[in-house]
Amino acid sequence: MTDVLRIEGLSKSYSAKPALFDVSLSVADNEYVSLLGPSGSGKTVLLRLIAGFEQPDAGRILFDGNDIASVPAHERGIGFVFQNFALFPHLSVYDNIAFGLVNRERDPLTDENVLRSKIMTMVDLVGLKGLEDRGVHQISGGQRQRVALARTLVSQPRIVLLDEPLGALDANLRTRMRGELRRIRSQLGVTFLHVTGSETEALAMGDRIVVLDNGSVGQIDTPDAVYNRPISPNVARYLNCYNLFEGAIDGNAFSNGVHRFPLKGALWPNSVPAYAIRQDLITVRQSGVSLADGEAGLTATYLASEYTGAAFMYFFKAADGHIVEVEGHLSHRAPQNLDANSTYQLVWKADEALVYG
Amino acid sequence: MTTASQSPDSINKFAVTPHVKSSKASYWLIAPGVIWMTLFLIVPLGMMVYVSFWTQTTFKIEPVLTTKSWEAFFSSDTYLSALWTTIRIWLLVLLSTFVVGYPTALFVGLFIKNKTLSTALLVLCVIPFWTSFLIRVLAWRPMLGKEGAINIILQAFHITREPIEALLFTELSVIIGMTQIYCVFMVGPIAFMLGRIDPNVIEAARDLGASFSRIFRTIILPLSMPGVVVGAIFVSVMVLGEFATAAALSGRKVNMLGNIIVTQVGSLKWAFAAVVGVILTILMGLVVAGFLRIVDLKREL
Amino acid sequence: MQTTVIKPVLSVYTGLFLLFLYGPFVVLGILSFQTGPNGGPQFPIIEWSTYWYQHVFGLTPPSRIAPLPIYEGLARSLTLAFMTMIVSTVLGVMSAQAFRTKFKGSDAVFYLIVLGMMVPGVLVGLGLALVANIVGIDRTWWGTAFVLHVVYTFPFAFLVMLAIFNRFDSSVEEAAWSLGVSPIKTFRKVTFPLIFPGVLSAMLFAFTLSYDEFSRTLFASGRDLTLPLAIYGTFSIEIHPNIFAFGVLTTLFSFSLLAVYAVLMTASLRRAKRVAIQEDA
Amino acid sequence: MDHDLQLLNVGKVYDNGTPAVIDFNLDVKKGEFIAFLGPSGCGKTTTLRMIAGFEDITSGDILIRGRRINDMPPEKRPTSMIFQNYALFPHMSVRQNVGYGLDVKGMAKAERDTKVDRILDKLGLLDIADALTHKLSGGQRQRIALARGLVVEPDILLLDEPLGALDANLRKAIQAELKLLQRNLGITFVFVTHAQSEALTLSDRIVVMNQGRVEQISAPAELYTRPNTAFVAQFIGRNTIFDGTVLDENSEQVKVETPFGIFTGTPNKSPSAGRSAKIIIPSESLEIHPAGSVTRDQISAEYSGNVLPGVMERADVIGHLVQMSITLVGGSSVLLEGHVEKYRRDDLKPLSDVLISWKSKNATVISAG
Repeated sequence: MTDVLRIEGLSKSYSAKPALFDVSLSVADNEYVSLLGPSGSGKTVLLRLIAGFEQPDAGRILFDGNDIASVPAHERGIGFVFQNFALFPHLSVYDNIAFGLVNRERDPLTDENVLRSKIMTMVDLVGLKGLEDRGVHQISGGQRQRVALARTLVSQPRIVLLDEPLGALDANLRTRMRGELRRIRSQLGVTFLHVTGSETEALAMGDRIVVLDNGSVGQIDTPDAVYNRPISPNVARYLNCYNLFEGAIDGNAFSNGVHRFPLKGALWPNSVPAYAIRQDLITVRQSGVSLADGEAGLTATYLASEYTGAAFMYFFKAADGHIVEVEGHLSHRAPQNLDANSTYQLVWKADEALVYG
Repeated sequence: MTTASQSPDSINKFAVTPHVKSSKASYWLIAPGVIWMTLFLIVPLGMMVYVSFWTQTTFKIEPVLTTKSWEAFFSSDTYLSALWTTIRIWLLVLLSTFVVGYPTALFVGLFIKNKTLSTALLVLCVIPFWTSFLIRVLAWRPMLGKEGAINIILQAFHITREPIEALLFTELSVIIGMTQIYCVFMVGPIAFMLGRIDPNVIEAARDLGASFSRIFRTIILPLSMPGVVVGAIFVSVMVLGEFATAAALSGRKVNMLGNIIVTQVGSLKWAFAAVVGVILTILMGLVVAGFLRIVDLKREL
Repeated sequence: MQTTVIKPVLSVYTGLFLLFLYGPFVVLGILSFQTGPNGGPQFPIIEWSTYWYQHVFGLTPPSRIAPLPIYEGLARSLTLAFMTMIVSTVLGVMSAQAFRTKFKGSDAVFYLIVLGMMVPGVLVGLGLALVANIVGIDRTWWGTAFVLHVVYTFPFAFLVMLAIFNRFDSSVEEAAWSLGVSPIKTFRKVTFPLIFPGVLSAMLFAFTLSYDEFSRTLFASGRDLTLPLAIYGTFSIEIHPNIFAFGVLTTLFSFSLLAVYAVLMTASLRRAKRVAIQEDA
Repeated sequence: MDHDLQLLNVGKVYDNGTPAVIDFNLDVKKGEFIAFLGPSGCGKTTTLRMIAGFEDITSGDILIRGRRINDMPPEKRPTSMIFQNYALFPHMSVRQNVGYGLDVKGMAKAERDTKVDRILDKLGLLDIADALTHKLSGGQRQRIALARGLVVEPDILLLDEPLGALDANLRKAIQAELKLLQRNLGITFVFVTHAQSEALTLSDRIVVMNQGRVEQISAPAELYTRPNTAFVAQFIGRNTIFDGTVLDENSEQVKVETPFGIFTGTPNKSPSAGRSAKIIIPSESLEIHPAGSVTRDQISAEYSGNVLPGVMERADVIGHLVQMSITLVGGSSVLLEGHVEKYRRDDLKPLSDVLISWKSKNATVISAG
């Protein structure tokens, strides 16, 4: 696989406040890369720099091997899908999709028949058949999303940047569009760089995930690797599914003064020591039962539960005041009857925890 | 369960996405406007200040610097009284346009929920502007005269026995005329600001137990203040520079600074007209600057 | 809210307010049908007639009352308003477009432009007359008066366009660029169609203001009078109902201009909704 | 009085004749957290606004603590409303906003300040008490609105999509705060939302509305596992629904004949034999078995005949969950969701033949129609 896009040492700040610092990454041909970051991590800035809507302070953006940092946006040949879709409100669905082909600077398409067939193929692909003549205010949010996609894809860019493309859709639609987006991409073989603030979306969609951490790259890896082995406590935090403890390595255990967890397995190098255990790997037992070999755990007071449908979440308060979250899924665990303000033993396998230090 | 991190990011999203086109383009785009305004606005005003210090002879001015014209202004009762008249009429018209216009603005901007109807009412207020300003002024003469419409109606309903002569060719007639001509400039901005008040804000105040008079005092009036100020700027600017209404409706009895300038120019007393012009400019500058301190005009757009 | 009481009271008030606004016009309209040439511009109506309308068009036998010197004035005023409209709208759009990016000195420039509508006509009129006198150029309605009209109307056009751009979602422009469309073509194909209703409003503003302007024109134009100056000229002599008749006629004329604007505006809005209408059909 | 809020046959018809809310009945106990859940336009916000007094009631009665309030203006009602856009007073500081309701009551300054400070402290707003509200973040504005509504000590707090304007990460955090706050205060909350996860997470009971009608009023777990209507089954969770006819019935199990076979499920609002019915199976109750490892008969015996052949279309691992799409014989597809530990990698191979099954107790049978 060749790299379509290569970013080297990209930095950008706004009035002395750094938004991106020394970001390097590469995106291969026909790859789906999702870019995960909490709000304020600089993910949208990165996308806008690649698209050419803004200029970097330092660094190189290589597209097909050429540095495009000084090329104006309209000459880059990079597609962009906006969070708010940014459809042309004065044009019909058909004209929105045709806009780029007809008006672009480089070899605009003038043959009506070729144009029509290209657009109709795209309309079919994104599932907008029969809506071509509608105004863009006469279609639903999901359909607008499809128009935005079709408009970009019809000019066959090598790479498409998507800025939280599903952010404006409601939850049910979002799940459905996730599948659609992947289907359309794989059918066209185009490269996607998809920015999202939702870990679920990033994990579901990317061949690889780039996690942005305060303007720098936190981790780049497959979804599986990022999810199971986040490289730093911060990356673990952004995944929203780890209980994190700060503390120090003390002999063969990790300790924060109140709790001690035995160490097993490798240590991840990190400047700030931390202990992370995934919420769904914890089991809840009656207190008083001692831990088996290879187990780690703590006693905690049960506070409340949350029921989110197929999954449920228990909240406990540990002795150090830490709120520990335990997640279960109806498919493999039945909900337990827990008494509020009673103490329980939370247990996990010591080798399933991630230790940073 | 973490406490909500205070993330201002959702607000700053716009701050992070400014338009980056080179500001060089901006300078090219703005240059013609700036040049135009400099040549035809700043230079003439500067010239006016300069000429006010020239020497005035009977029919000419000469570029010999002197403060004679200034001294003449400040030692003449006629001119000083014109200054006071201008200030007095300005304040009275400002007050009356506000008092007359606010309830209408309140009705149109806040009470009419139907957008078509409120637009229609505003259009109805604006329609008179498609008649020449001078004819609008003139139309007050048959209204206010001794045998004018108002006196006829008052007598027909036996409200007054004798015609009221004070209606025309007095300061009152000037103020009535100006109020009618300029009150729409008050109604428009106020109605606009009132229309922008989120109805939920008023509902929230009600929900907390506030009566209408309290809501008006604590919510509606403060929130419409920018509109009042913008309206006041419009009205002030126009009234302070007025001369036609005063001339037409007072029978040249009421002289504002504008009237003085017209007269002086008519008799080719350029330096003297320039002095009055500079004084009027200063007055205007003080008034507008004062209003702009209350409201940031740029932010209200 | 005791809307049950306040709303009716305010609606009655608004009715009275409209009466106050329109009262003089009604009177003016009535008196324009005064008999002539001996009927005066006041009540009572001696006899209803259309004499003064005929007088305006020069269809009455000559009398001691001179016809209004308006025809050339009207032509000049329309030409002047048209020129002003074009120039100030172009300047307004350009400047507002410039203001979309923050640039150094933008605050000063903003107030410089707004100053144009703030400074009373007598003052700029006087100032420019002085400049013209000293530099030694003739004052004309198409020269000195024209530039002052633009000084006056350009700020209005600028503010209208600024308000339009403030509500303009610029991501549609970025979308066009990312589709390979050049910035200039993007402006033509995307930005301009979307701001066009605003441009129309700016044009209407500029035209109306210029058409009716007279305090600037009074000092800055030379011997050739524009329409408002011609009317102003009649102030100093005795008033006859012919000026009322003329007022009624100009009002009607203004309404026809307004109708043209309304038609243009509807057409431009309809173009935006064109697809919607196809859908309904 | 145990009942804080009662809605008795409440109806609302707009001036143009369209019904907005039809025959709404609800009994809310003191301290309950109630959610009105439904798609936009279902009448949930209208109902909330009728309780607050901003909308007239066409028919029926609303009672707060036993007192009929139909004709009481909103400023007199013992309710506080939190608006979706917060509706903060833009020209006032945080402290002035929160103190407004107390000022209106004519409370003495000292007492007012104490109360305001106490609630600001409770919601973590003391640091920004003197800031103007438009400069603050969404989360802060949301809490100011809460403080303003709570400081007047209403009997009932009405919340109109209070989390709708927040971004996803913040929403999760505030959700938890809101729940704890409600528990601590013991005030009745009535909450409007269109997001099922919000309703499920926060409330004691959920009122699901559709087209002006109440579809179901249940606790979250019951609503999720035992939907009363097809609308609820489609709106909440990810359910597979088969249409069929009831073959026989007893109180425990119902047999339904569908185009895919004869299945059993647990009856809810049990339809009688011969009537058309729907059988509803939640995605996480579905099991997969790779074809070849077991026979259909073996599974059929274990799962009371609830088994179907299909082809694995796609399996996505999302964190610790697997979402699968399985195509059935007729071409329709079924969604499955399960914890990743339940499956071997080989089970998830695309285009492999699988059998899917479910336990009768996990499927719900409702009357169709």
